[in-house]
Amino acid sequence: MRYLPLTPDDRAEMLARIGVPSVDDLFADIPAAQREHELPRLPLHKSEMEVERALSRLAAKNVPAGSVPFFVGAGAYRHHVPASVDHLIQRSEFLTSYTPYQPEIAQGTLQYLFEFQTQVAELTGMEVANASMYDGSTAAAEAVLMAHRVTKRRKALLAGNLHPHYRATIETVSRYAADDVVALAPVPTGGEDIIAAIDAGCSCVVVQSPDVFGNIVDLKPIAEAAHKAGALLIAVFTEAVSLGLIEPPGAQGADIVAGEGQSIGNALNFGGPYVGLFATRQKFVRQMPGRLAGETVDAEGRRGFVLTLSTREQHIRREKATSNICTNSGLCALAFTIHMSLLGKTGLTRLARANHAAACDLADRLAAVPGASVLNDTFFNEFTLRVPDKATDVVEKLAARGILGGVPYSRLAPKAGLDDLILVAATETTTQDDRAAFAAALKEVL
Amino acid sequence: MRYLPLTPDDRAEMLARIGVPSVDDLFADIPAAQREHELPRLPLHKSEMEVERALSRLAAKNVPAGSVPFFVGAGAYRHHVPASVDHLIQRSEFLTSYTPYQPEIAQGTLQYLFEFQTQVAELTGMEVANASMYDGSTAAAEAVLMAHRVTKRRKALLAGNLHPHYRATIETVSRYAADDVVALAPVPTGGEDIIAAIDAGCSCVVVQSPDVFGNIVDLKPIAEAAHKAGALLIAVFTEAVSLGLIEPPGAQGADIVAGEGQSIGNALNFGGPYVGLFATRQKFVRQMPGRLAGETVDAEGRRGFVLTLSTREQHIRREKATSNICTNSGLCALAFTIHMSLLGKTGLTRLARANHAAACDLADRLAAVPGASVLNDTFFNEFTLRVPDKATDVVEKLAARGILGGVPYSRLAPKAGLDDLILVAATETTTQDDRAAFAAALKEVL
Amino acid sequence: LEEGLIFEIGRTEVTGVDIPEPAPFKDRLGAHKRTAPLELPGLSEPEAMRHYVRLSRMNYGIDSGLFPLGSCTMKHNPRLNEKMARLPGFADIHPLQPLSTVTGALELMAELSRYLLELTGMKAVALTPKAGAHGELCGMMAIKAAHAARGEAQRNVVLVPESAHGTNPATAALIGYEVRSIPARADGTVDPEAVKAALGPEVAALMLTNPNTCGLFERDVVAIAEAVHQAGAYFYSDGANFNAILGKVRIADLGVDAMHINLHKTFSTPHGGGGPGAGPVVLSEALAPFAPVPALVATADGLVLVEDEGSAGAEQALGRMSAFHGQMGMFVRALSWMLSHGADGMRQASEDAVLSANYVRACLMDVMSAPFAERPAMHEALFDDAWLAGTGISTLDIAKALIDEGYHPMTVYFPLVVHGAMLIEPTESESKASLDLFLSALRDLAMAAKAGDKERFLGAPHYAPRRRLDETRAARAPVLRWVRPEPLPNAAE
Amino acid sequence: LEEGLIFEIGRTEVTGVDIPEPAPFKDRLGAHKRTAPLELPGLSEPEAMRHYVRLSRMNYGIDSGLFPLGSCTMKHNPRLNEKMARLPGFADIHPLQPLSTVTGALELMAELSRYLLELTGMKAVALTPKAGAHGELCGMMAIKAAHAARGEAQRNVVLVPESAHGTNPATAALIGYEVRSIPARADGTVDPEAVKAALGPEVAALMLTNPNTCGLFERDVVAIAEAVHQAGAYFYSDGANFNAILGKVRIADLGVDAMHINLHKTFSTPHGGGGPGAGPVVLSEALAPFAPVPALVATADGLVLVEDEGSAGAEQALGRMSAFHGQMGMFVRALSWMLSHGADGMRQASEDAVLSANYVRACLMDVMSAPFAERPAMHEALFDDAWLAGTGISTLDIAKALIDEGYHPMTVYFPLVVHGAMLIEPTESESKASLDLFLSALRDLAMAAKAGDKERFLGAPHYAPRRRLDETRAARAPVLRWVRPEPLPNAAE
Repeated sequence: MRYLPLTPDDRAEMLARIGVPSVDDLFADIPAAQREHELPRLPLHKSEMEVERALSRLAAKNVPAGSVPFFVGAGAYRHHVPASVDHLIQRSEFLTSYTPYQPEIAQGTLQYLFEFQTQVAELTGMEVANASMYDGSTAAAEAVLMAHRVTKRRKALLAGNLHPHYRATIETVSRYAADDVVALAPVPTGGEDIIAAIDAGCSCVVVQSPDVFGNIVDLKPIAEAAHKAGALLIAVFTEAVSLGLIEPPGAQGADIVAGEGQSIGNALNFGGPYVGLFATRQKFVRQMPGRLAGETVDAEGRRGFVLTLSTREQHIRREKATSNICTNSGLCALAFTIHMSLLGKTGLTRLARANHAAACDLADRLAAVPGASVLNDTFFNEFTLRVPDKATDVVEKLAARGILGGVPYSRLAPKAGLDDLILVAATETTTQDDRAAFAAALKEVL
Repeated sequence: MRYLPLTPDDRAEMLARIGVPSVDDLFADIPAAQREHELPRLPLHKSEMEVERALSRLAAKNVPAGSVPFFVGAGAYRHHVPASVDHLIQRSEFLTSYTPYQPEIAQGTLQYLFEFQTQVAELTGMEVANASMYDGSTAAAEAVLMAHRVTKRRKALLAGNLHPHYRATIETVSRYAADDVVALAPVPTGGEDIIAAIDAGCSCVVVQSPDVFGNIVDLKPIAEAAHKAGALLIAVFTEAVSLGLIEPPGAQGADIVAGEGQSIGNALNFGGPYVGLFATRQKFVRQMPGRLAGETVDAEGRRGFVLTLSTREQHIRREKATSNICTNSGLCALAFTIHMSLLGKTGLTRLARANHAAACDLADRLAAVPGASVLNDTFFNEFTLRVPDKATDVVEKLAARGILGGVPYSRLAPKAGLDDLILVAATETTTQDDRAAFAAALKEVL
Repeated sequence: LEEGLIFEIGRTEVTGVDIPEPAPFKDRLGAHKRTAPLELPGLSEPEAMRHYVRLSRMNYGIDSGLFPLGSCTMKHNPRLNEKMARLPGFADIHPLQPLSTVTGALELMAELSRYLLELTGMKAVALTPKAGAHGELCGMMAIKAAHAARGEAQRNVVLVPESAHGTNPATAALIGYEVRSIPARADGTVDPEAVKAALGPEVAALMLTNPNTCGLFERDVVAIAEAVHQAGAYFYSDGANFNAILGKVRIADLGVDAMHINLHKTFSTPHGGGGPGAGPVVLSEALAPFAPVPALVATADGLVLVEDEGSAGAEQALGRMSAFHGQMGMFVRALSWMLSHGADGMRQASEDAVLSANYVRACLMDVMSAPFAERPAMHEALFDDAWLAGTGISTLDIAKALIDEGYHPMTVYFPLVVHGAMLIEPTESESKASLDLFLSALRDLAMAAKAGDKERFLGAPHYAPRRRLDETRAARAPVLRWVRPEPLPNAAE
Repeated sequence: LEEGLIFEIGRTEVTGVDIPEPAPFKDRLGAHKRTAPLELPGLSEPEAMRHYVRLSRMNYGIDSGLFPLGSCTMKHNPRLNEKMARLPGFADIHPLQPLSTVTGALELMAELSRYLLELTGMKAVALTPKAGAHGELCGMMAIKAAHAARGEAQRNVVLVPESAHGTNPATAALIGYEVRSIPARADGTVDPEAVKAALGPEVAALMLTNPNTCGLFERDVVAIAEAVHQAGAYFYSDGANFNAILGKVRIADLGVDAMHINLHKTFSTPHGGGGPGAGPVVLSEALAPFAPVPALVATADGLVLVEDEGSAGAEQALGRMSAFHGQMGMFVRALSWMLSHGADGMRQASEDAVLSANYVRACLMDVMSAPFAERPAMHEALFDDAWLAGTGISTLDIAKALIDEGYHPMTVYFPLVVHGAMLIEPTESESKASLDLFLSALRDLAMAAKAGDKERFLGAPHYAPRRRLDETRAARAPVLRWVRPEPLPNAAE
């Protein structure tokens, strides 16, 4: 077997050194009645060529985004990732390293995490950020738990236009932790009145902007109202690129920002792995979940980086930890930080502009299709289309015409009674031809 | 422009330091009448995404070997290359390094070249090998020039079953160097009598085995006859994998071996880059063309490697060099040596066996098609099929049925009058289904 | 050459990405245009390439050398798996595109599930958890949901052995359980009697790592599981050490109700400097109905992805762990590893891992001290610091000195139950020659330590990109981000 | 840790490739089965990965740092190009599959040709030469063929300036030309009068590198070309230094008849430790008919690949340079680079390359000695060793000391026309900050050398994977391959 270096001779020598006659003796502590003496009922080992064939066959059954006009978003976005990003994250020293517990031989990882933290803080307009979370939704759930710790309250208020899967993720963990969640009803056209629902029991208000329907939300008044009630504002975003053009939550009074970083540097991957971004104020740093890279010096006084504040973490504090998190999204964070380093302010702004331009053009084209209407006053690269039929049917019909035309809101929230809405995204990867094809197909379908 | 780090400010500062007002002043030595003041009439710079789109569109117009039943060989062979090979050759320190002129910081390149040389020598059964040539055909041409230098004669005798493109490559350089070439006529069924043509004017006899028709040639008597006449035997091969199963030229008396190494570790690449293998006897080493890595020690006595015997080379000896070669195929040699290290004797033997088995099965299937016949008594993974129609038509008809069924010999040698022969190759990458599909399609076509 | 931070070498006006400027258009940003500063430096592509290549060269990975980090299962990461995960049919599909356009992805998830269930003998698998700790959370939620469904919501205690991974108590606490610790017996394993004594109507579950963190198989696991079940509790098994028993025992046969599987350990998806991982959870018949959404259900019409809690096929679902379907990228890599190894290769892998760990222990027993060595080790060899007594050299010093020998250190000070623990996990990926070189380096260090060569240890590492780093200083006044230095008042130039 | 040779760490019974055993079959090998030994060691995949990763870490590439190797144009190698070259539609097509199945490949070659012709103003391009020297050979053969076709086969002399690359005389000699050297004038360029004096009815061609190897543009090139043509000879231009003038002048306007283009220099296909390269040759109207086969010809039916000498479209072809169509992998990378840069980016690239070289020279003039500095440099800055006089330190020592500063040395002792030459080519890929760091390191060395700090130089490099290597020993008794050491007579164990 190509991955196993030991030969039969090696094994015999090693057994002799250990002093047991057979490898089975090493498994003697497994009760005999339960020990398996047969191989698992699975196929035997395969050559690389055979594995490649088998998996390629499965891959070929899927329709890759790049092969069709593609407008699916709702929390994950297709962007062009420079080839150098994927090349660099595959460097052996990045790919095959572990969590940097031995900082002297992990300065590469630690320095890029420090750079990543700074970028995320800068992008979100916050003071500090951690070294990444699993994804945006779990980051949001952790943000709620953190708000409970900070405020010593246990009720979260969720905006109705929060992505329904984020809402479900928060609700699930809250339910088992016996915390309260109040979730408002969605308002596709935006402008929901969340301030009215804030009360003195709230630990936090969770608001997404751009929201799941694409509307850009003014967070400032919400932050003020929350603060007045002694609650924190948790700002959520699912499209990191949007922050290149729109006012960041940090500048609007957010206390915690939890977002999805997949857009920068990471592929769609059918939903994972992604990278959760998490930022907050300096004063809350010891309540923050997740790993942190911090600056220090070595014995010779040279600048270096270490994992720090690990006394918050489970491997030290066990049941008193701020979170049970151990693994993060290191490699996805690396992809994010490389792509972001390539972009810089100039590139990110241009990228965001290209996205917004594509979405504006698409919105105009689709709004011109008889029967269809665009609900949004404001949006970044995604908006909501109202269709006269069931959204799921329209999307299926478009798919049959080779257009992946967006996400029916009802797929995310089947019980919301909003069956005629499609969330439609356009990024820099959509061409004018793609957009024209979408409009033409929509016309046929409606 | 993403690849150009200088900013307008940088440029201004640098010009100031140099002391000229504009960059055009630096080009003052180009005669004004000839200097271009306009941009070339070519499109302006493009984003990575646009370039990727443009080139992908071209790539999509080709039919990749892996997408169809594929039996094309005749000097280049499709084998499975382990993913680790391509990963490793893309390591920055390999990919972006130069010829190892500074050995202290190029031990990686030098050590793998030393390993490569040893592997090639071992594979071919020769004493020494160089650090690679451009490809098999240019290696063969260099072998002829070297034989002239060694024997001080200037006539090469080429077997009729030498690959016609190799023959043309040798003839071309010989013609301009005013050397003689005698090339015999092809004998598709093998068994040509080259010994009769050897005379005392010959510097070398060039014989390919397996030959272009796939026949395995007994080199021993040819070597003896050549040596008796004071000539060298140059053994050529185009399929390195064959040497895992068949007697190597070194064991049969060859003086120089020149072969194509593409089969191991390298993709088809529409003909290049490939890697020429070149091996000879120890006593001829100072007449050998190309780079050589040699073992030595450093100032602390540690083993190390350097480029050596460079006094043969053009950058030292100029017009008295043994060859004008400067660039080699370093990265392709690296791919070869990594793949060969993974294979080892055990893997290479198994790989060769899998190839031979596939070809035997295919030959039996095709020979059973009415009208078709296999000419070979012996072969490795390629053989010659005689068809009742023009081979070019048959191959085109097969292609129209989605089968890439081999190479018409007449495409290689249009004037040979052998229009009904197809060279057919099968490797470990052809499946039983592929082979059955070929036989079925051939039956339809004939 | 020291490598600066991107904030020091990059400039906001530079970019390494060309993006065509769109035609003029009317924006729809309303009053929300960014006015906040955006101090993100850019690097041209050549600068970026060099920066990250240089950073990488300050790192150590499996490809650099032996990585004997106990409990972390740092095994070879085949590049085939990386290639497969990057096929556009896997990497370039969206979690929310129509299911009719992702049937291959669903099949892959089903195939991965089939392998995991066959290898564990369990009834169901939840693929969505994004890491081991997330899997634990999922499993423990399923247990809580099951108790609630049985009307036993009062069960609020979880038993956790002293030697457990920190994630176990942290997870239990996160969802409101009280954690009660179970001491180990002298031989390093859990005493079934101690478990029995701790069980009661308030106990919801036992969380047990098996093989445990001392590298031993819990030989009384069957009796323990029976006791747990008899008390009406569930048996959660921490699967971090699954690599030792892959193909050697089906955990269902041991009475396990839930176990997470770290695809990035046992099934070799790369650790990537701290993730991403994937932590699918296998569930027993009792817990299967409580698996979270989205869940893959085989129906007469083929595979269906049930995305919504409460809908058919997910009536009792515990809820949703995250936004989408889990770590698809890791699923592809793990399945690629499984197909490559096959039934024979997987079993051989665990045998080789265990053989190598025992070999390590056997070769070091005479110079170091190994607790619990009367029993065979599983996939890791545990040492304590008794052998260092009186030398003035600590476990940490040994670890740092190993860096100077060209190796990544073993896990140190874990498990907590052993003083100055050193936990060595060689995995199945090392050749005997590689193990022997490592062993000789470690033996050499052990001799030197005993001989009192303190400078070699206390000052180590000497030959790493950095000398020992001041962690206390980092924690005292945390500097967690770069801040532009104030310009010097007199900086006229 | 020292890294052994594969012959020391591998074993013939080990393999890192799984290959299914075929069903039993009757072989067709006749009497030719291999009986010779085959001592090829195998490595399991984890061993191989580690071996080559470790070897790579003993190397220096552009991605590691500045690579100022004069005459070699070590510029950034974009990874996009690597990705494009690996598209199955380019990497997985066979040179001999039916032309109807490779129309995209032919289009790509046509597009590359179009770019090369537009940038040079020439009439035709032969894509097949596999490297610069191979391109020279092709161009000189075309010249020989043209003379022969004109009935002037007696022309058997080629003029080559002293400062030429070694490949020039070697190439000319290879096809039977006598090489006659032209001395340079005091300012480092070729004197048209010297050329005129050397011309005659026996002269076939002048081979001139322009910009020349002293880093200067041959400002009298037009006069030289006219003289060459007037004498009935052809003007071959060595294109190794094309990077300096890309988009700044069309070489056809200078009177060039043939020039090879190193795609791996100007167009950034990676050097890969010595290759592969690619050396297409552009030809003037006079030489165009003599281009070798295979040749791409545009016809009314589209692109046709003429594969055979003497057939329509290749009646006067000079022959065939190699088995197939050239370095397709390099064509893709080069075109990708060209499309990325565009007309504006290519011109900017050459301007930046020249600007950077002049900046380097300007910043070092005061501490080192630069010959010919009265003229602007092109893309490289030349220094000699006059400034080292009396220090006991040589050009080589400076180079080796630069290694200790973390840099790859410049080209040394070339061109031969300058004593102790140091040739620095920064290319357009370096930021100003990177250049400044390099310049400060070099200035620092220059000061130290003048201050007489000999140990720093004579023993250098101190911090490389190896100290200075004994090249004499290597050449005296060459060890070119590994040989299994004889077992020691008393090696009972």
